[in-house]
Amino acid sequence: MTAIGFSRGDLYYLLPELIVCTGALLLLLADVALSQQRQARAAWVAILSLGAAATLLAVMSASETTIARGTFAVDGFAIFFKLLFVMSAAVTVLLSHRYLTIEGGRPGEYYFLVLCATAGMMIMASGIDLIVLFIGLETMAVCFYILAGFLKPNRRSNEAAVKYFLLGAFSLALLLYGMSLLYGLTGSTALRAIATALASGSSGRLLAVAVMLLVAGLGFKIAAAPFHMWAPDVYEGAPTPITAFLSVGSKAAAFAMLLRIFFEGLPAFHLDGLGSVFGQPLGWASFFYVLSVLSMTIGNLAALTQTNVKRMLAYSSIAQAGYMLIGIVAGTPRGVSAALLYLVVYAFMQLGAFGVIVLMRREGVAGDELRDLAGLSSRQPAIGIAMLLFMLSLGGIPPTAGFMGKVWLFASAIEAGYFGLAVIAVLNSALSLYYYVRVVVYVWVRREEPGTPPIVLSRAMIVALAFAAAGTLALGVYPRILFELAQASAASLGRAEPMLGWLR
Amino acid sequence: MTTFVWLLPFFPAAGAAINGLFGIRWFSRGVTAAIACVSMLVSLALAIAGGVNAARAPIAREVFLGEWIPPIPAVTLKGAAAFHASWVLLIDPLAAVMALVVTGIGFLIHLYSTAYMRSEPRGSYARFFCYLNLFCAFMLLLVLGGNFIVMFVGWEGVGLCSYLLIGFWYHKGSAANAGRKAFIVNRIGDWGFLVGIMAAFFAFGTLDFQAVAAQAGRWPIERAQFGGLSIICLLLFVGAAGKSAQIPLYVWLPDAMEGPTPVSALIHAATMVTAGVYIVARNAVLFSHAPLVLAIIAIVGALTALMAASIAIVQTDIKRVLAYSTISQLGLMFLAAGVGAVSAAVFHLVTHAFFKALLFLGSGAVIHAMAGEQDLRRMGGLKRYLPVTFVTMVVGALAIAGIPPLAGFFSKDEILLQTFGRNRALWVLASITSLLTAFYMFRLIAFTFYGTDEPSSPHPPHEAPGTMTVPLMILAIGTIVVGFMGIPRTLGGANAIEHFLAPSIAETRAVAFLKVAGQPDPPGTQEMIAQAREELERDRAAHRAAFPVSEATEGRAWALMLLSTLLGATGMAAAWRFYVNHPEVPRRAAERWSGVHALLLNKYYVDDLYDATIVRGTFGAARELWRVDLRLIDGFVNAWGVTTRVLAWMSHMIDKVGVDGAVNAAGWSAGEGSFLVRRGQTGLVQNYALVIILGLFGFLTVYLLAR
Amino acid sequence: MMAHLLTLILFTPLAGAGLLLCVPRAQEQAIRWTAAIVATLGFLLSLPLWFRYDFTATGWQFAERAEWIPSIGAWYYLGVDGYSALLILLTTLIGAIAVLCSWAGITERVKEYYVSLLILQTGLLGAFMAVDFLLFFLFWEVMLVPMYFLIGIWGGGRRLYSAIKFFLYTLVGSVVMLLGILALYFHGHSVTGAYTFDVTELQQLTIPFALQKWIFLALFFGFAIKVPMFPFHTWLPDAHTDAPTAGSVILAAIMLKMGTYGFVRFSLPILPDASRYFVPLVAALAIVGIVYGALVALAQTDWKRLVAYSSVSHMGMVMLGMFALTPVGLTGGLLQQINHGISTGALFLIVGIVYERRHTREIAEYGGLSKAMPVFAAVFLIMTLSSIGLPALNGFIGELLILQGVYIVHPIWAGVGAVGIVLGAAYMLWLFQRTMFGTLDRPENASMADLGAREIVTFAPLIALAVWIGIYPAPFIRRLEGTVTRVTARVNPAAQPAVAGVPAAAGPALNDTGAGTGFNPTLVTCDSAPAAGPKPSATPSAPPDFVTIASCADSPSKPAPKPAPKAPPKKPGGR
Amino acid sequence: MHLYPITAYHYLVLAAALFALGATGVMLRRNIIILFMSIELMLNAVNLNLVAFSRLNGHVVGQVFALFIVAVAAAEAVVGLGILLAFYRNKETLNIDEVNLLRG
Repeated sequence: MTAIGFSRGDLYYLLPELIVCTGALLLLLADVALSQQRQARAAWVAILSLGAAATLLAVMSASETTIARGTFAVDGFAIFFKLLFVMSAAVTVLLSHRYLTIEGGRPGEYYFLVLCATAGMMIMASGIDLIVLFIGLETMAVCFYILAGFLKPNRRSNEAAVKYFLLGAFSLALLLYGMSLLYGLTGSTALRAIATALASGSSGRLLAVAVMLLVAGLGFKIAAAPFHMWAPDVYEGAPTPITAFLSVGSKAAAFAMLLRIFFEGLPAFHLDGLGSVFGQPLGWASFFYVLSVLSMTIGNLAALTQTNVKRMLAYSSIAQAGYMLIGIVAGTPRGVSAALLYLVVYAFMQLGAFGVIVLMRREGVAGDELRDLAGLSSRQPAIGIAMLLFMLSLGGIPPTAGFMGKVWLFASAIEAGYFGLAVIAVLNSALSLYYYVRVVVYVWVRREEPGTPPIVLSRAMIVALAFAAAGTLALGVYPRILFELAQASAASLGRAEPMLGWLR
Repeated sequence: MTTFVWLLPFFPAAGAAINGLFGIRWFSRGVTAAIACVSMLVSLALAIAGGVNAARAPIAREVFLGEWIPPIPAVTLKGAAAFHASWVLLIDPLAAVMALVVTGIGFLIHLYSTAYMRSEPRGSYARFFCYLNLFCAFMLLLVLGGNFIVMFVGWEGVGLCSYLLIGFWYHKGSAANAGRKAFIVNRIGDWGFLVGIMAAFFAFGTLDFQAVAAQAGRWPIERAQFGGLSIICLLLFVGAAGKSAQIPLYVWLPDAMEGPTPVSALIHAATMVTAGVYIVARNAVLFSHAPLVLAIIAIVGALTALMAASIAIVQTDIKRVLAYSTISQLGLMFLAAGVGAVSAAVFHLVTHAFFKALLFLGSGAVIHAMAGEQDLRRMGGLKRYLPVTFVTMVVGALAIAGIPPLAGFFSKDEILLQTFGRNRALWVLASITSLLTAFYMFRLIAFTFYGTDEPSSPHPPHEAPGTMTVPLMILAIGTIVVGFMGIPRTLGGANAIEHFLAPSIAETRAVAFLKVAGQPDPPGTQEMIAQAREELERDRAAHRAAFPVSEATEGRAWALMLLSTLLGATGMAAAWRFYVNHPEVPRRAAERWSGVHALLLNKYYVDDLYDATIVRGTFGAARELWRVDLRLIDGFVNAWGVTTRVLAWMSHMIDKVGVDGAVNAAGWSAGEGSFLVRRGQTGLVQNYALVIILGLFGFLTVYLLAR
Repeated sequence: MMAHLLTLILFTPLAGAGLLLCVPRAQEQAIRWTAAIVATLGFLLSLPLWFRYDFTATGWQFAERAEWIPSIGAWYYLGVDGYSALLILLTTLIGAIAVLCSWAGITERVKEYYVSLLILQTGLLGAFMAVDFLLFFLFWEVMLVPMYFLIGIWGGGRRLYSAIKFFLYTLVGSVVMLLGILALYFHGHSVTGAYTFDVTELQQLTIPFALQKWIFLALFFGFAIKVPMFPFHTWLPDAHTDAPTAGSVILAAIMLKMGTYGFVRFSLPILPDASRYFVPLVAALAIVGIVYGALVALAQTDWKRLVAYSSVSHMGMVMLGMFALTPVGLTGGLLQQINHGISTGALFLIVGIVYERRHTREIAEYGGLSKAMPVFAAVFLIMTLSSIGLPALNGFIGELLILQGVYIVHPIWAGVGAVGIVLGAAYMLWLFQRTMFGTLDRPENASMADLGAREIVTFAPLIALAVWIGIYPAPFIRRLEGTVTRVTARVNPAAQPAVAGVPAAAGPALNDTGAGTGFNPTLVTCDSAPAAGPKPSATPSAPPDFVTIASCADSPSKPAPKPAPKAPPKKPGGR
Repeated sequence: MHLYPITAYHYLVLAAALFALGATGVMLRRNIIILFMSIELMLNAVNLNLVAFSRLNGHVVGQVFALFIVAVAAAEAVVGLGILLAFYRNKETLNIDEVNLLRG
């Protein structure tokens, strides 16, 4: 226990991360070693290493332990998220394949960055120490800065990178300032120690300030209003597969971190303890309440009149973050499990939707304007159906996964007594259908403009979209497994103990 | 026989079905006519059998045909009850009389129509007989229905057939309009009728006529207050007034003359329009317990009678004269019912059916002869061309004028006699009516058959074929003899009809016993019938005690009879003088009293003004609600008294602007919100950072300042 | 097969949709036939719901139950009672008719069209079958999308506007309803300790009045928009008008019933106190809707829009009957839903027929059609009469029962509601006159073909049903009895007199003395009120042919005790 | 005149001031490089905070945290400058207001 260094157990439980990192390094090598023609194989490396990591994660899915001297938890919660990240990364890789050929990026570099970002996310999901969380966050963020600007000659991509980088760094500073205050108040960076310290002592204003800074920093990463402003611009400018990954992976990772910090580190201040406002006790849930309402409303409102699908989806993802925050606000086991569940659902539908946008990218067609989608259903009926499913799911119409996710989020709000929040959420949800349905109208009702180049499917693309569509539909029709998984994972939050037995 | 009473409406219905489904396409005129007439003839035979049967035993027989609406539990004033309705026919003296009238006159008119409608295209011909047969079926259902609901089927069914037949020449806009007007005005009445039925169920827990009568008989007579029974009766009377064209719902009947003349004869003179009288008679017990409503009925009847008769004086369309005459005579029937002389009302109903059908069919023959001309002023001197028609129509006119010993005399006299005993003012009104009746009737005869002017017809008029004249003759004979069944005691008669109808009209208590069809009467049936007879006699005595009027002194009866005959003769003489001897007199009179003349000619302007009033009436109940509605939607109070069309149109606009507007406004505000949010997204990094900081400061400010 | 009958019925259309996806796009005729066969099969499969219906059962029939999301207490739980069985039968029938009536009218994107139609069918059926509230809600929302497509792709006029209006309007209602469902769910847990969406169990709950009110309002919002009740009706005219014929037919005949179904299945039995509390509100809205819809219909110049507004009026009548909360009114309300499905569905088919031939819905464009199309005119006349409630046709039975049921509670409401019948006659007959009567002065009208065989086939079952229900509604009413009894027992027990011999669902063996075979003279005194007339037998199949002779008795010498002077009819202590 | 000892409190105030200065810089400066340096200033404020707290708490965790932040900030700077370079190549300006292609 007191020994410095690694134990066998540390290594074993870090294996998924290590495999992903190894894959990343291999890709760097491949970038140098492979000839230009065979660069496509890089994707296989990425897929294989992600697959291996996923297998390992599945194997250790029953674990509930902490390693690395209590800074790194391997519990249901972490594995749930890691599987989500790995899956998103794999889909991203599949989506990127042809996109890169069209845009002319270097696959090795690209996949390296994707895998590194994945590794960062995985660390974020496991970290139960502020430092570890910070490292994971930065690993991910730095990779995304580069990925956002990966299309170097493209001005939009460039600009997206600059914005993301500057604002990301800025928000990081806020987050770190909050962390430093938290550390100062409790004398520890370990979340549970923080919880213990705060449980005994009083809190005061400084803690409130720290919480606010944390909320702001994390709110930035999950793109919650009013800290969302970067998202539309960056999502629009970044390469589309990266946008998909950013909106799914990065958001989920930030949610994992948020859940870790607030539910493991500050559980006592959920509803009160941070003072009072207008005579009402103030806890961090209040901040997320505001964030949730603002995100839903602003995201949906702004998305209403967009004509660029990528940008529309960006705003939609802001709104979606608002929905997920409902689970955080509720703070009940049901709320947390609902948020987890919704993250998975969201991953499927959002990746799928962006996948279709990626598909529309052809020589000479940017593919991200609404009118580019016109007539899609008559050209590629299957893709049309898939897009229909994704849009319906995003809007929360059964029998898609989005419906189940939303029902559960609203349920958690009602259970916790947040009727007002629930009403705002359902009204927003109805409002959002307006623009989702507009996409459907373009796909299904509008005729294509003559003379547009044909839509060509690649095998990787088919796999990715089929996976996303199948997930969206299956989880909507028979979500039982996901429900149970999410409930178990939510329950495991904060339960992991230092391991015993041979792996020590 | 009673078991097969359902065959009565069945045959005409089957005839209608056959003609409707196959006749329009495939049958020749002969086949169509044969099917229609034979079905009516069979029904007539059955009705005669039924009548004989009813005469033999003065009891009501209910025939259960099948289940309809199964019982559904309900809480009524009677406590726990069940709402249910079966297909039940009721055959009793009243129903038998009505069925005889319907089938008898119906058959004759069918026969008449075979010739009258011959100029129609083949498909149209079959359609006509289909409708006509269907009408008879529904009419029979109406008069035979054993409960309110079955009766209502017939009630609405005849309305439908009336709609279809008035609008038979649907390509004529006026005909289609008249049909619709008739249906909708009737519907207004039906509104009252339907609510009345519901009220009756609520009060009695049953809708069976017998049971309702039994229950109503046990309620106190509402002499002083306008209680539950009165409300029910008033509502039922609203329906009756609609169907029987009484004030204020009479306006549809003159317009209904747009239909073919046999239709006017059958539906708008002899049968359907008398349904209102029938329903009062059918529920005589109920109505007798609501004397206030009876008073209303009497007043309405008398006023209607007088008003319609006065309008008829100046009408120039032969059928419209007869239509107003019908309204007037129906008014007399209601007057009779209102003063408690229900059997007199039914008696007059029967006699009127004969002579009015005769008059209408005669006018049809005239129109036929004049090649469609209906204006009295363009007729004249037809006596020599149409001898049969002339004679039969004069018989009818004498009957309606109340000249003894024709049918109208007996029935009208009975009404006047009974009214005299109840209320002198009403009697005066009725007497004036009968004077006017004789006047306008012989004015009609004079215009049509006398005069020196050659008829302005392209071809010389000719007598109608035998299929048309034979019914005329039969009806004329009927008009002469049918009154004999109601010869009053004063004249040494037995007033047979009153006795015959008594079981249907007197207060009764129901004793039901069941009998499986085809099996012999159970032991005790004869005794029960005998007992029933005995009780009837007792009831009758009680009835006489309740209405001592009917026991007027002989002298008074004689005097009244004489007076009424005199009035009829006076009217005839006046008409003769004005229109045959001194044709210029009416014109001078019209100039002298131009105001009155114009008033009458324009039917008291009621039709013109009433069009709006009817519309207002239609929506009267809705208007208040609708005003509230306007307030609710956009706080806008609309002006009072705008016509319906404008109201409806505005309602439509409010739908578009108000209710929809709220929805669209929500959409608009969302769009504007979107615009605002997008304006905020400036694309400038520093603005974004600023928003982040502001958000943070927002939290801080609220936290620090607002605790 | 019987054990999984409902599943079979439910997924037949969906499987058909899957099958259609495999048919090549160009084979339009094959697609039509496949759809027609699937739809007909669906109807045939649902027939056992009629023939095997168990009148004595008190619970769900043909029930199926399987795990769905056990961790939250959501089950794949299907079951029907008489009411939903009738609606399912109507759905499958209308579904088949919808396929048939699109045969010639739909020439573009045929495959997608029939796939949408069949998926819609599954959604509708599922909602009527689901016993699990969450499952119900799932199907409830599933319907929106194919309907949206039907209007948006194959509609006319401002079809996209109408489609999105329909979609968002109903969606807003249903999401609010979802909140109500969830509140109910959690309350159920707090009472029983178990999470369940099972309607049967939710119906057992006692819920505090304050909470009931809120949940009722939430559910009301969802259901009332679907019905649609005034003032939530504005989506309906647009959607109806711009939808293709089949879309309008399904919308009117079935989808509107979804709202009323929701009230009967959920609001009334689960929230009895709140339901009673809100009766005046609902009744007021319903009555306003009756009159308002009729008035607006009177002002229409568009044939289809007129029929659409008539739906508003008729559905107001249905709501009024249901919220009388008396067995009679409720029976009428439920039956009238079927009737409205038949008559309004047929009226939309009728508009579709002329629209297909002339491509206009302006009433002024027509006139004198009965000369050119006599069979069509006859069909139109019958359905018009059915719609305006002419006795011996279906509409009358429903309206009579509704108004009678309402009258018992509140005579004035019944009186005002009955105005709708008058107005109904006004606008429908005027429509009939404007289109069918008059002179046939337009050559393009004169050349319009009369109904073809396929079209007659689409109308035939509807006409047959209209007449059947009109003259012998007993089989329908008996099937509704169980539902009515259960609902009234829960929501308004006072309105359900304890008449001996009216078991929950065992047929109306009301006072069946003397109804047996053989000679059985029975004296019925006047005091045994309910049946002075003939008494139907307990078995509907064999009405005995007997004769009742009624006559006078009870000599006047012994006057019966007079009841106290009667006050004007007042509502009994039912509410 | 009394000399007050420098306490952890002073460090915190100083750090807060630095942080505020940095944030102000981010919002006011036009040159992206300067803007980025303002962010570094904020990070350093955090570091100051951490070190002060570390000292106050009597263990080194804070300092370790600070070291990590320094290291990561360096990495971030590398990436960031690379991005800026690419941007400069495209746009030939480092004025932050020129970063306005994406908006609305």
